[in-house]
Amino acid sequence: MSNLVVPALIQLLLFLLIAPLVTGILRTMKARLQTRRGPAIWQPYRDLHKLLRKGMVIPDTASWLFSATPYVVFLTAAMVALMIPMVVTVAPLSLFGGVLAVVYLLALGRFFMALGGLDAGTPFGGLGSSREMTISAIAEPAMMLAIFTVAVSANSTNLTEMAKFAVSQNWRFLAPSQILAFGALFIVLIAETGRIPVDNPATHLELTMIHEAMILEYSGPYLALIEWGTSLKQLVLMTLLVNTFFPFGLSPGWTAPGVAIGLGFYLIKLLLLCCFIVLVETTNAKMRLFRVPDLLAVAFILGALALISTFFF
Amino acid sequence: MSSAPIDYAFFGGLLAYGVGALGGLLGSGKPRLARALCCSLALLGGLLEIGACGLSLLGSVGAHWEISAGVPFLVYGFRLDALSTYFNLILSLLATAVSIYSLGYLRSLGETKTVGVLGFFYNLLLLSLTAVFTASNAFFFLIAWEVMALASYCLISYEHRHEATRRAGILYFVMSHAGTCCLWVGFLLLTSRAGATDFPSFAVLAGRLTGPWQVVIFLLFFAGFGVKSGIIPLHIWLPEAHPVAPSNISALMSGIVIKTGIYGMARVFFEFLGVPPLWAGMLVLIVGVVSALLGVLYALMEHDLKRLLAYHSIENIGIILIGFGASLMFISLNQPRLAAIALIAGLYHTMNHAIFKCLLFLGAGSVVNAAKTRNMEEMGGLIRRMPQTALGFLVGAIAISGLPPLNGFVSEWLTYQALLAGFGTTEPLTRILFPLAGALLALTAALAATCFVKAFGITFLALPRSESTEQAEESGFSMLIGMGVLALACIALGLGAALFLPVFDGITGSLLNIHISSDLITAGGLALTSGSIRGGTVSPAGIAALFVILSVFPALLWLIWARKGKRRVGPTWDCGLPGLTAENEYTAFAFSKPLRMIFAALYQPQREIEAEYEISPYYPKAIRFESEIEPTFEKRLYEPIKEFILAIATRMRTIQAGSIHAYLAYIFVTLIVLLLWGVRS
Amino acid sequence: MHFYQDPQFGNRMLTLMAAFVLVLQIAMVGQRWLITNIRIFAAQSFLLAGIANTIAYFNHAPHLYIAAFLTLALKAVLLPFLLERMVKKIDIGQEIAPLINVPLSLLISGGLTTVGYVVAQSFHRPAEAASPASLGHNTLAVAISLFLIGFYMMISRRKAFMQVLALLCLENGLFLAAISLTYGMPLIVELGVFFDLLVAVMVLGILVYRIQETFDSMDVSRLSRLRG
Amino acid sequence: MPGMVLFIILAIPLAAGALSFAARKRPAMEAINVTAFAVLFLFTIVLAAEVLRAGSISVLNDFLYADALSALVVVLTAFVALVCSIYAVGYFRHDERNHVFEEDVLGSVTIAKLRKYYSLTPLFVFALLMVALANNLGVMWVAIEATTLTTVFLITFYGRATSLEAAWKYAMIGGVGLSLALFGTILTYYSAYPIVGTDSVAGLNWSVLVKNAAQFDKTSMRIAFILILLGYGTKAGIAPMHTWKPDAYSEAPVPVAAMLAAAVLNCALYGLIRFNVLAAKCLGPQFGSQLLIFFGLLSIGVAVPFVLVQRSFRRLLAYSSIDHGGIMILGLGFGGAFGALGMLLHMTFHSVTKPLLFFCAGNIQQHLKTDLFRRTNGGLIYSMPVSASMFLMGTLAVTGTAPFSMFQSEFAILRAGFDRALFVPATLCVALLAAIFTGFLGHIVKLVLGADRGLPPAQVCRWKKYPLVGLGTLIVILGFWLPSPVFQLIRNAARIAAGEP
Repeated sequence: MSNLVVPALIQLLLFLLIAPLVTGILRTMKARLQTRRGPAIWQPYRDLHKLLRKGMVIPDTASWLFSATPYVVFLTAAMVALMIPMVVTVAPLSLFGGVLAVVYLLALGRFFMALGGLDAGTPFGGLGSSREMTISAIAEPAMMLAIFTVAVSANSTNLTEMAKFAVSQNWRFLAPSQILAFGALFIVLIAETGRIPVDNPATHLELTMIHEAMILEYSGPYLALIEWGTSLKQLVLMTLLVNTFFPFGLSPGWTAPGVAIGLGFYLIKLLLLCCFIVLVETTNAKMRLFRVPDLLAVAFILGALALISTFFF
Repeated sequence: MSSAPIDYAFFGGLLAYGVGALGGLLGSGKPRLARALCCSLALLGGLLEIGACGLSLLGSVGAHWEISAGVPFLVYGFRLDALSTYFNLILSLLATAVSIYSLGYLRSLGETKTVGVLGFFYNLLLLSLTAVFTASNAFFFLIAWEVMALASYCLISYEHRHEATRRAGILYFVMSHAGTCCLWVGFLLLTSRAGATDFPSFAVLAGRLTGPWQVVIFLLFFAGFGVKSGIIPLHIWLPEAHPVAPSNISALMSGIVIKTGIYGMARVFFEFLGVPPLWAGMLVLIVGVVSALLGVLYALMEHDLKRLLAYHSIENIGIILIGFGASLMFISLNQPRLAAIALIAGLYHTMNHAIFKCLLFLGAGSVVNAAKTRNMEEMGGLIRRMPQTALGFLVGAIAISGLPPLNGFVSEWLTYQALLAGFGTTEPLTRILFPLAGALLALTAALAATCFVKAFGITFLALPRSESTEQAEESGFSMLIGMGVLALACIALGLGAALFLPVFDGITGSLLNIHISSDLITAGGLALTSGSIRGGTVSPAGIAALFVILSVFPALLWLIWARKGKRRVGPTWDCGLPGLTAENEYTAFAFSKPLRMIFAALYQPQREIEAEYEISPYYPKAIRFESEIEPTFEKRLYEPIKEFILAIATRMRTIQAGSIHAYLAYIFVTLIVLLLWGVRS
Repeated sequence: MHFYQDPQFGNRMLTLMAAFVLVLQIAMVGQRWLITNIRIFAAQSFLLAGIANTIAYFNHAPHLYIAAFLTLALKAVLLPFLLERMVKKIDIGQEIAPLINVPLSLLISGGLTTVGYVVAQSFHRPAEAASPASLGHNTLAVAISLFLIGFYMMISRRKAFMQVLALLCLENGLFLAAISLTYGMPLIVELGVFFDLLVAVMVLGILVYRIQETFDSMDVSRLSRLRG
Repeated sequence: MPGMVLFIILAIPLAAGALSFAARKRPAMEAINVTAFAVLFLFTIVLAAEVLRAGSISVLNDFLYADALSALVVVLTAFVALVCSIYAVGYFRHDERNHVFEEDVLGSVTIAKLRKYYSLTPLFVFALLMVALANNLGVMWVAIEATTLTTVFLITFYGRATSLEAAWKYAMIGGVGLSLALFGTILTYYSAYPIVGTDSVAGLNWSVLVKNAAQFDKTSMRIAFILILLGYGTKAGIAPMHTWKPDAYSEAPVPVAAMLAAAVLNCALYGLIRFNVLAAKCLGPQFGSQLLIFFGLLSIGVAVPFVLVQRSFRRLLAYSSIDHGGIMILGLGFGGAFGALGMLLHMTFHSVTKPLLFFCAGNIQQHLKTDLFRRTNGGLIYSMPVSASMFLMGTLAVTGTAPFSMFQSEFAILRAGFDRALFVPATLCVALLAAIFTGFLGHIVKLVLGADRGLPPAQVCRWKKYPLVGLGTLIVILGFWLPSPVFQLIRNAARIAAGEP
């Protein structure tokens, strides 16, 4: 156990620092693509700093659940961060939970966030929770199929084993099952993190917001914790996507040089993924809410094809 | 009967239930005495049974007793083998919790004279359930099975003043009786093959069962036990019967009475059938997946709290059957290790579901009792008025949605591992079935989470939507203890999963003769593993510990910055309206609107809107909105059959049309036909 | 020996009398007057007594004489007298159209006779065809058809009174079967059967009288309010 | 002298009949009847004990003969007669109080009516006992004919137009049926004649016939069995000869209906068992069981539509007893060790359960003044707690739900069916029983349960309540425990019915 504490701390710090950065990068890239100047990439850090020190308004109808939600959202995201191989194939706490635990911990966070939304008693909270839960429910099978594809080839749901297996195979990412699984998981990433085609993160327009509606009533430190948690969750999903399908650069052990090289490769891969996401966001308009299930059905079909294709290739 | 402590415990428990039942009858005049007597004796019985099961688990597995009653083929045979002990343990756990809860709950039912009758049937139900789980011969099993159905029927139609309760009661008893007839024929087939009615001789027979026998016996028992456990095509009685019963009874029914079907299936499929054909396992798996998915989809559309929970029982039975189906398929593909994992997943989920469903129904019972209504649309804001009940309900909700670190997650994780391992099998067809089942199981779990966000959110959070909910106050002390015990059990079974697994060694030993619980535990009992060396691992205890450790960081943030910030409690943002009222809140119906749109093909929703207005339609005085989804099974399957049978019956009634000439003609024709037939042969 | 001791002559007489009984039965099916029906029944009973005597005489079965005398006294004299007195009291002579018209009924009676013969054939025991004991065998076929036609008459008659009469014809068929097969049942059984017959006719008579009172007509098809 | 008990058993009902005919006042008649039947019941128990000890008793050189089977039927008949006579006292007092007889069509005074009941019933019981005790099959036929004749006037007791109609159908169909049976008896005598040969009474004695049944003439025995099955089947109410039963049971006064349903059914089946033993020995078991299974299933099948869609609960009970007649015939048809045992167990339990149902129906009909479902709107359990709950329990018992004893006998019968690999008839029987359970439960629950309709609570007098409670507790006890001497008697009777020596 003792040799886990240091890597865990390192990985946790790395995640906590990079998460707001990635949100910042995405926001500025999108602005630049839309020929706007956009805020600096470390704007999210300033927001968090400001929010942490501001005063807080708790709705009078809210119960203890309203104030527990931010902590749960943040902690589940942080916990999942420790279970994912980031820079080193060995994720510090992969013993505590494999990919199933990751999916269900994220579900726990979402469960509490939805309840927090309902607790305020406003229609927006209810609207947000209902849509969030519905979309994530529809996305679940597609995500599970994609994960099964990867887990089956490594015949284990333990992320470290999956990463080790992926590293040992070269040109693995060109196998059709991997490509299809990547496609499915990418669509699920878009749906889960509330990117453009599914939900517009920047707007407060009642008709379109899903994720924003739930956290409408939060302010001050609670809002900071939730924002941080959400960006952590976004980074976790992106890391999962990146490290399982393009595992090169993951260092075998927790040695200082290995971590440094791993970090370098990891940041490059993240940057490429951010470009791809921003590209998708700007070229698509937001879908009507009842078109989203069709998109997720596509993801499900991709996942199923990926799984079947593991037979033949 | 050897005088080992286990005999005293087991028969002491039965005696306690019996005396409790008599106490109920004798005290039917004085409700207070009857209530105290029944519940305390039921509690005593439950505790004694827990003792008996404990003793049986620790040492003397396979203890059995015979009591004959004059007629030669009627022998009251009890047997506490591994499977019976496990189910009896679940039963006695629930009996203890529900008895404690009933002490308070029956007081709130008011001073009606018939509390004694309720007590009588409650104890009779517990007695018959213990007999069902421990019966060791087919005849006594069928008698205990029918006594259980009879007691449940009387408990369901306890408030028989309402028409809906009576109809639900009749529907329940008729379908349960039809199921029993399937079992009756099945057991008779087994008896005719084995020559005797006791279970050990059926087990010996298992090896020699040939193809067609095996298929017929499998289908009969699957239908018979399926009716009782509420699998999809045979489930229509469950959402009718459980909500109308008094809440402590519906908790017991959803918790353990439908598990008798699961016990039956486990006993027959794994002990009496020998090696089943592959399609049998597939059928159970497919029915499991369909039951799970449709169960949760119909639950989402309910806004009667207890009906919602009843539909969820169907969903969880589906998950258990996925475990059983996978196990059967592994047996026919002769992979005993994987079969053992799948069986353990199924049985573990049986225990988990029994506990959190009972917790949820007890919580719902308190809520319905306090708010005087079952309709969620009239509830709300109860978390302030009933904080402890709300906490209990929340624990149950998290457990049933399969979220870590509670017990629902552990058994679903085991089911996933079994399905994943299933993907490795060589059979091309099954390679597809397992992951598909896994994906649909994931969809079910996510929809269950959505449903319980709706149930918990609408019932407990924000503002109360009716005055009766306004004056709701916290449930009695004993009710809270009852729920507390179950909530603690949920947490214990979740975190201490690794410690609980050795319990299954006895069962997998006797059914599949393989002991693998040691392979499922690693890291000194902290984490569960899926059995293969590099298999996935999970550690609910670790996750909980991590929660505590990581919460240091937000606490740190709080200390550095947020301590100085002001905390104000203000009104929620109401877009400039004159203050938020209960009408603005989201309703359960609205919450499930997106899913109703997405799954419209299944629901076929219909709605009508009537607006009353004087001058122009744009300024309506009052709008009435009504919408309901189509009960497909009742409309498509059961109504046509009922109409068809009644039509035939009415047409056949003309043979008694009153004319004596016709009556004599019947005899005359029969005489002539028989004479000619008699002469010819 | 005299002609009347010759078994051949006995056999011929028996078949002749049995044939006459069958003809009377079919005649009864064919016509509608109540009084004539009763008289036909009396004639039939008289012939039956004759058959019984003949068999008793040739097979030396003493208890058959008692049975023959009872048939004569009861069925040929006493019952017809009682029935006629009742018909005069209710003074309904004419039977309304029966359920099935007469020509079809006759056809059916023919059919039933063939059935009687088919069933009787299967009883044929070649071993003892010629011995005197089998004297009455060919009357079995007549007995069975008598029984079946009586049963058919019960079905096709509307009047309660006629149904009672049909029941009596049925009993005649049975009596003929008994004497032809085993030269009559044991005596005590014969007495029991006659006693039951007498009580049955009295009970049914009272019932017919009560029906006449309540429904002021003996039409049985009126009795059809109990359904389902 | 062991045979004396036979004479006493037959003498008591005759004496009771004569005495109550002579009695002037109602209480005297009631007292005579109840005490007579009580003493009769005791003597039948003495007879059963002796038969258990000595195997079989006979007197008047085998004219009266009692073996285990007849002892069982005699005990059951006496028990039903006793219970019905106790109930009849309360029943007719209630009728008298509501002056049901005044509007009687013929205007005869109440005492004449009651005298008719109290004198005819002992005769009826005498005839029933005679059936069971007569060794000579011809005398048995005469006794069954006597039961029909004695009950015709009991059915027209109320003198309504419909009860006249029911009596007429009962008499006519009964008459035809019994003439068929007589024909069968004649043919049996004919097929036994060359072997037995004696002209004396012994020629038709069952004890003599059963010894050398193997050499009887095959074809005539086959026709004889068919005729007997149709004849005694009519008295037992087997389909298609069952049509008189619903009318007779719904029109007769309840005690008479109970006696008809339980006692006459037992005696008719007793006759059938006697001939079935002979036929099985002569023709082999196959021929008889084919017919019995067919008619058994037909009876249960015919009862189903009338139980599912039914207007009156009195007629519902009639169809239930047709259904149980069918089950017993099916049991006899399946044969084997369990078949006969199951059938006789079923006969015993049926004779206990059916009267309870009729008494509850009687109480309810007298309270609500109707037996039509549409005129009752439920909630009876509030105005008549004892009768209504007993009615519900009786329904569960009679439809064969498990804790009650009927389930055990049905289990034995079906086990016999399955042991002989007759899967289709046995499974069909289970399905039909389930349908009957559905119909029965649906109707009775609508009648008994439901909101309190505010009916005045019925003052059910002691005489009507004690039989209910007594029978109810007996049924519950029988569900779990059967006293061993009773089971001994049933097992010996089953051995005789199955044809072993």
